[in-house]
Amino acid sequence: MPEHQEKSIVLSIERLSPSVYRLTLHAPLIAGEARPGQFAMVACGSTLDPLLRRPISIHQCSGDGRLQLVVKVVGRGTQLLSEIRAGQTLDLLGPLGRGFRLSPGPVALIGGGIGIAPLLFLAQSLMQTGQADASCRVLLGAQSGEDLAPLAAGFETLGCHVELATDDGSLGRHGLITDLLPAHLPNLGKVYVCGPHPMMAAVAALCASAQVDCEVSLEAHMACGLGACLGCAAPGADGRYKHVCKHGPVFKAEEMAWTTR
Amino acid sequence: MPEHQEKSIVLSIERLSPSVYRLTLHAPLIAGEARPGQFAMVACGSTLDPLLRRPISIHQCSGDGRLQLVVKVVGRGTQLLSEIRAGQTLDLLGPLGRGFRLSPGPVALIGGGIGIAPLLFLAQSLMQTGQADASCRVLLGAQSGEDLAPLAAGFETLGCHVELATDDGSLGRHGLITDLLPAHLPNLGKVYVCGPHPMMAAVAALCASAQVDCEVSLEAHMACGLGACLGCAAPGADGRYKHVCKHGPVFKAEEMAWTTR
Amino acid sequence: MDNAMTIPSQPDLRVALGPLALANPVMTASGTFGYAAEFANLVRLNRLGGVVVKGISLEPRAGNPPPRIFETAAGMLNAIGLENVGVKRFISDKMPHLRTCGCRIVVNILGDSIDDYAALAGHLSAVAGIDALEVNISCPNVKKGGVAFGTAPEMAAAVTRAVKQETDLPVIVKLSPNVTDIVVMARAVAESGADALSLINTLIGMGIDARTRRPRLANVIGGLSGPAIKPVALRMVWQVASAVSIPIIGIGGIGTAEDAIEFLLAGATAVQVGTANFYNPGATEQIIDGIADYLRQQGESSVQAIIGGLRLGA
Amino acid sequence: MDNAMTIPSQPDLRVALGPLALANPVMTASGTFGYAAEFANLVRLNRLGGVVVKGISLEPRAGNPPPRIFETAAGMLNAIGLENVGVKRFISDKMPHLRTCGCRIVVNILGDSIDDYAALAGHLSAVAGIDALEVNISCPNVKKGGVAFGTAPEMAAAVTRAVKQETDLPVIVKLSPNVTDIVVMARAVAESGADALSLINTLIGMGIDARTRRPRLANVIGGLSGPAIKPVALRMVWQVASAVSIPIIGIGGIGTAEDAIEFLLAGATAVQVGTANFYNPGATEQIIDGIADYLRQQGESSVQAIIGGLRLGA
Ligand SMILES: Cc1cc2nc3c(=O)[nH]c(=O)nc-3n(C[C@H](O)[C@H](O)[C@H](O)COP(=O)(O)OP(=O)(O)OC[C@H]3O[C@@H](n4cnc5c(N)ncnc54)[C@H](O)[C@@H]3O)c2cc1C
Ligand SMILES: Cc1cc2nc3c(=O)[nH]c(=O)nc-3n(C[C@H](O)[C@H](O)[C@H](O)COP(=O)(O)OP(=O)(O)OC[C@H]3O[C@@H](n4cnc5c(N)ncnc54)[C@H](O)[C@@H]3O)c2cc1C
Ligand SMILES: Cc1cc2nc3c(=O)[nH]c(=O)nc-3n(C[C@H](O)[C@H](O)[C@H](O)COP(=O)(O)O)c2cc1C
Ligand SMILES: Cc1cc2nc3c(=O)[nH]c(=O)nc-3n(C[C@H](O)[C@H](O)[C@H](O)COP(=O)(O)O)c2cc1C
Ligand code: FES
Ligand code: FES
Repeated sequence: MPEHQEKSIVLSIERLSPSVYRLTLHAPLIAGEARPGQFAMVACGSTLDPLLRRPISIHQCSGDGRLQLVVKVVGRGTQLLSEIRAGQTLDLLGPLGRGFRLSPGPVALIGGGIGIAPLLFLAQSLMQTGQADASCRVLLGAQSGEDLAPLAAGFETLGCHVELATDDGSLGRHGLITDLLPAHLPNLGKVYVCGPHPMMAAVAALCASAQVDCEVSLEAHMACGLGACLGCAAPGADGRYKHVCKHGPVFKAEEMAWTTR
Repeated sequence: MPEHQEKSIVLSIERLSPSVYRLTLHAPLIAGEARPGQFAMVACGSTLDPLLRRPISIHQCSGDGRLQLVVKVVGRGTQLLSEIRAGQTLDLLGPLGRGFRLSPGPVALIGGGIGIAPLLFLAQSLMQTGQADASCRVLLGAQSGEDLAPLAAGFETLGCHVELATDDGSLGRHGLITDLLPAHLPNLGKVYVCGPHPMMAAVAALCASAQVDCEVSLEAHMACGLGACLGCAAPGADGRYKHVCKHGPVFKAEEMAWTTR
Repeated sequence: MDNAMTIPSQPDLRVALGPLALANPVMTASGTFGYAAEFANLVRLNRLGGVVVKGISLEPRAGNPPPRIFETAAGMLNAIGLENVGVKRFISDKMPHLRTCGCRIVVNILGDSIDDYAALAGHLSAVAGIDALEVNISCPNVKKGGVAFGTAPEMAAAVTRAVKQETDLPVIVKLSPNVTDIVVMARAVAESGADALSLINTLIGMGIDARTRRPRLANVIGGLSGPAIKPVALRMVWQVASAVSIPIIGIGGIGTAEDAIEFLLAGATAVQVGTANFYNPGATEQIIDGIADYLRQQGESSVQAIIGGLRLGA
Repeated sequence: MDNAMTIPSQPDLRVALGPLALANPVMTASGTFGYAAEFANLVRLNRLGGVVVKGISLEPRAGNPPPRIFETAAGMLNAIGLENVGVKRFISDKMPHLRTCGCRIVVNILGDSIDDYAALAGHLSAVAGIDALEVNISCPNVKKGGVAFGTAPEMAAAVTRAVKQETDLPVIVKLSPNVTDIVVMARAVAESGADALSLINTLIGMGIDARTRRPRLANVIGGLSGPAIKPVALRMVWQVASAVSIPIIGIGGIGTAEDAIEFLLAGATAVQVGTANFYNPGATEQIIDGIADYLRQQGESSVQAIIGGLRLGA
């Protein structure tokens, strides 16, 4: 899977919630090869400030070269991305990293906040290849319903069974989505998770004690996204550092050290 | 005349030629006080690159708070200005510097290239206050007709007598606009000039030998526009440095040293 | 209904640079705020912790030929050449307005020799309205072949002692960052009696116009300032704060309250805002307000609580 | 119709770093291009003047805990901590692909002691496909209390001599900019037999997260690179080029052909592109093409014509 530096064209940008935007791009080279869980390094501006690209997961791809990203505004780079307009170009580097390893059987997809974004692509692939069926559980959480609803859309039409939770109780269950996991664990062959670090640590621990396979999608500050700068180190279970951009961002939960962070 | 840091609203942006744009802004504080020949320091982007504001002359002001700038794209800062859209804000610092000293009598306004921009404001003031009449000569030059025509518009309707010249002969006389000056000099009380440095030097020399008052509007690299950084030095006839942003940008030609640059 | 109860009280922003008490830690950096009058329409000068004026020498200086400034990535180069009106005209022409500013006035001094610095200190000590001297030692020592005072600890120490001897005003020594070990310089100056340290002055840089093959500055080399240098400045402030006990004024690329707070956390007692005055004349007031907001958010009643408050370790 | 007549001929881009001939002056900087394989899909490696690989030590190094990088204004801080696979695995795992790149391969070496550097040079001299060594002296000398080799002229000279003694490969010494006088360092290294100089390595900087009051890097301090440092790098290259006669590789914030040309004009014979590989992986090829375009526009038939071509005076 070669990486490409591709000047994509912005087809549309939609505001999904006060801080979340969906960008639809024409990026045939990257869309043609991306796998669920992979990401792109996105150049957020045309000047030297901000300097570095930002890692953004691939949200969806289509056969006709369209690629979607979902971006939450948290700082300057993502702010600039939210201000882009249809017709402009966006310089992408991708597809990057090692995505989810799809395997057949009963699964759960667990997403928190903007970490839900890459899971739609994963659910599509699992359902369309028949590796998952209607037993597929999708557990999604966020701060509030306003944040959660737009990110949670799309999973049900794929035929997954969706459960929601919000911190403020405004949509779905009031509380943490991870609280819903133990009830399902005995029936699961594998769990895929992407979200805040504490949430992934909790899911990894639950899966470890239930001896269920678990894959986590980690975050790290990245400069290159290519395995060259060695900036994106995360401590592995073996005491060595893994590079999130190259060895991950998706790791088997047991590969990583969960206590040292 | 106090300076203001004013977040103006972009009312419109028009492309006048392939590299020249006219911005119409709502900037009541600055528009209310600007005099011909003064300028504003314009923040060209929202990030730290480019860092410094760019000096741009006031092209026109209206009583209702509208202010116009005419910008020629020559580098990154002016490129960013050309990409601004109606509804956005533009951070201005102005009005700055010492403008033209208007005085009654027969005058010529001589402009070259983008240096024509501040002369419209000057012509308006001269004509509207009755300090100049139909004898007012406006000699304007540029590379080509495409560049010159949009900048030359507006002077004739004020009642001035306009003569044009282009380097390529595509509009008006083929050659330098300064070639037209000697014929008029005997009848002139004062000459105002803004354009490329060699053009201003030539006009200053002609006026000096004809003993006609001449005011020139100089350019310099500027950081503050306020007389604080001392970055915008230009050598004066007395061997001392003048600060273009504060003592100028408009100087009496005889104040400046014309040979040392 | 008592609305006042829900408004958090204004945090205490006062700090002291040794003998020099400031209403808040935000000052302007020498050479970037003129003699304050230039900004009087844009900044409420009486809100500032202090103003440091453009460097003053014994005799007026014409400065370097243009071009004197050049923009770089998130920074700028300047080679003003220490243009200034000289100490006499400074006192007669500039001090009257400065006395009306309503904030601390610090006079930045520079010279070609130790005697110059001493003479300047003597002159200025007698002038009403001056609250402190800031000694710019980034200048070349003409008697020592043009090596900058600020790059040799013995020379920096000698300047400090000479100035201290001539004045009772608080003496702040402003360090050059163009050295192998900033701590050695800071210690030399502190041990020679300086009341406080300012750091950093500009890094030495250069620009070239590829098209014309000429230097971007007539002086060829110049001082690099602005956000680009902030990481270097912050590192030096932290290193020096860990090594000396006199108060430090942090300088270098400060444009926002967050920037200023980083320097305070690193151990600076106050900060100076330089290049930011050019691209955002409102910067100083915004920084003062932003520090107060930050302290409220963090539940701190005084800025003292965060000075040197960098948290190390796990 | 002979179209070829209207197409200007390709300027000669070849340069020589002493004994090391390059097809063009554009190399990649150590630590920013991995072992070249990471960029193989994005850059035609055989177009490059050379690749300098990530710094190699005798034993593998794990590097620093995260966070290791932090973005700054037009720059970045890194504290990778010299993570590398060690010389043995470098030779067995990385050299096979590197031999296929079709460009010059330079191995950057680093150590804790002079013996480390010497041993590395010995090991690598026997390996086919290595065209030169680049000695990173910005590392702490463990035996001298952690003072960096690159900040003391005698230590830098000793490392240079030790490496030269162990190898017949061209030896490039890479200077640290964190010194008072870069010319003193350059002279010491040149007189000790270095074939060429690389400058600059990163400036030392720091970042703090105001919200958490913690350092932005787990290592607290790190190396500042990127466009922010270009003016400092350019100044040092110019100063050194005016003082020593061995060839210089200019490094620091180079991201465009214009940047590269500025370094050549200042006196560099070649350049290395570092941080720009991250934000624009196409940078190196664009720079090579851009230099050729520039030479054509300026009517020069060879890049040699512009090296050191800065025009001073009126
Ligand atoms: C593999 C991967 C996939 C991601 N996918 C998405 C996605 O699909 N949608 C989305 O909105 N976000 C995603 N992120 C997070 C996104 O990269 C950061 O939110 C973004 O880089 C912040 O940039 P900024 O300039 O807006 O914020 P900054 O102003 O740079 O910083 C704001 C905050 O974000 C943190 N941050 C900065 N850079 C990074 C970084 N490189 N990685 C993680 N945190 C960072 C900072 O520490 C700070 O707390 C992903 C991150 C990774 C590593
Ligand atoms: C008092 C004054 C009034 C001006 N009025 C106008 C106007 O009405 N319309 C207009 O289009 N331009 C005007 N200019 C020129 C304008 O300021 C420059 O074209 C602009 O700053 C270039 O910025 P840039 O980022 O596009 O170019 P850069 O990429 O910074 O540089 C491109 C070229 O412009 C030159 N340049 C850069 N900064 C300046 C500067 N501050 N002053 C002069 N030249 C500079 C550079 O040396 C270079 O040759 C005026 C300049 C001054 C001093
Ligand atoms: C145009 C200009 C002029 C300066 N003049 C002086 C000076 O006269 N004396 C001095 O000690 N520092 C001088 N400095 C240095 C600043 O006071 C400050 O130390 C430096 O710019 C770093 O801060 P900054 O990044 O916030 O600008 C000058 C800086 C600039 C940009
Ligand atoms: C992430 C990173 C890792 C680096 N690792 C090394 C290294 O191993 N050895 C070395 O000599 N320089 C190393 N450097 C320094 C670069 O080679 C280069 O000298 C410096 O980054 C300045 O160039 P730039 O501004 O183009 O990046 C590293 C730089 C970065 C950003
Ligand atoms: S981001 Fe550079 S190695 Fe991972
Ligand atoms: S631009 Fe600062 S003094 Fe003129």
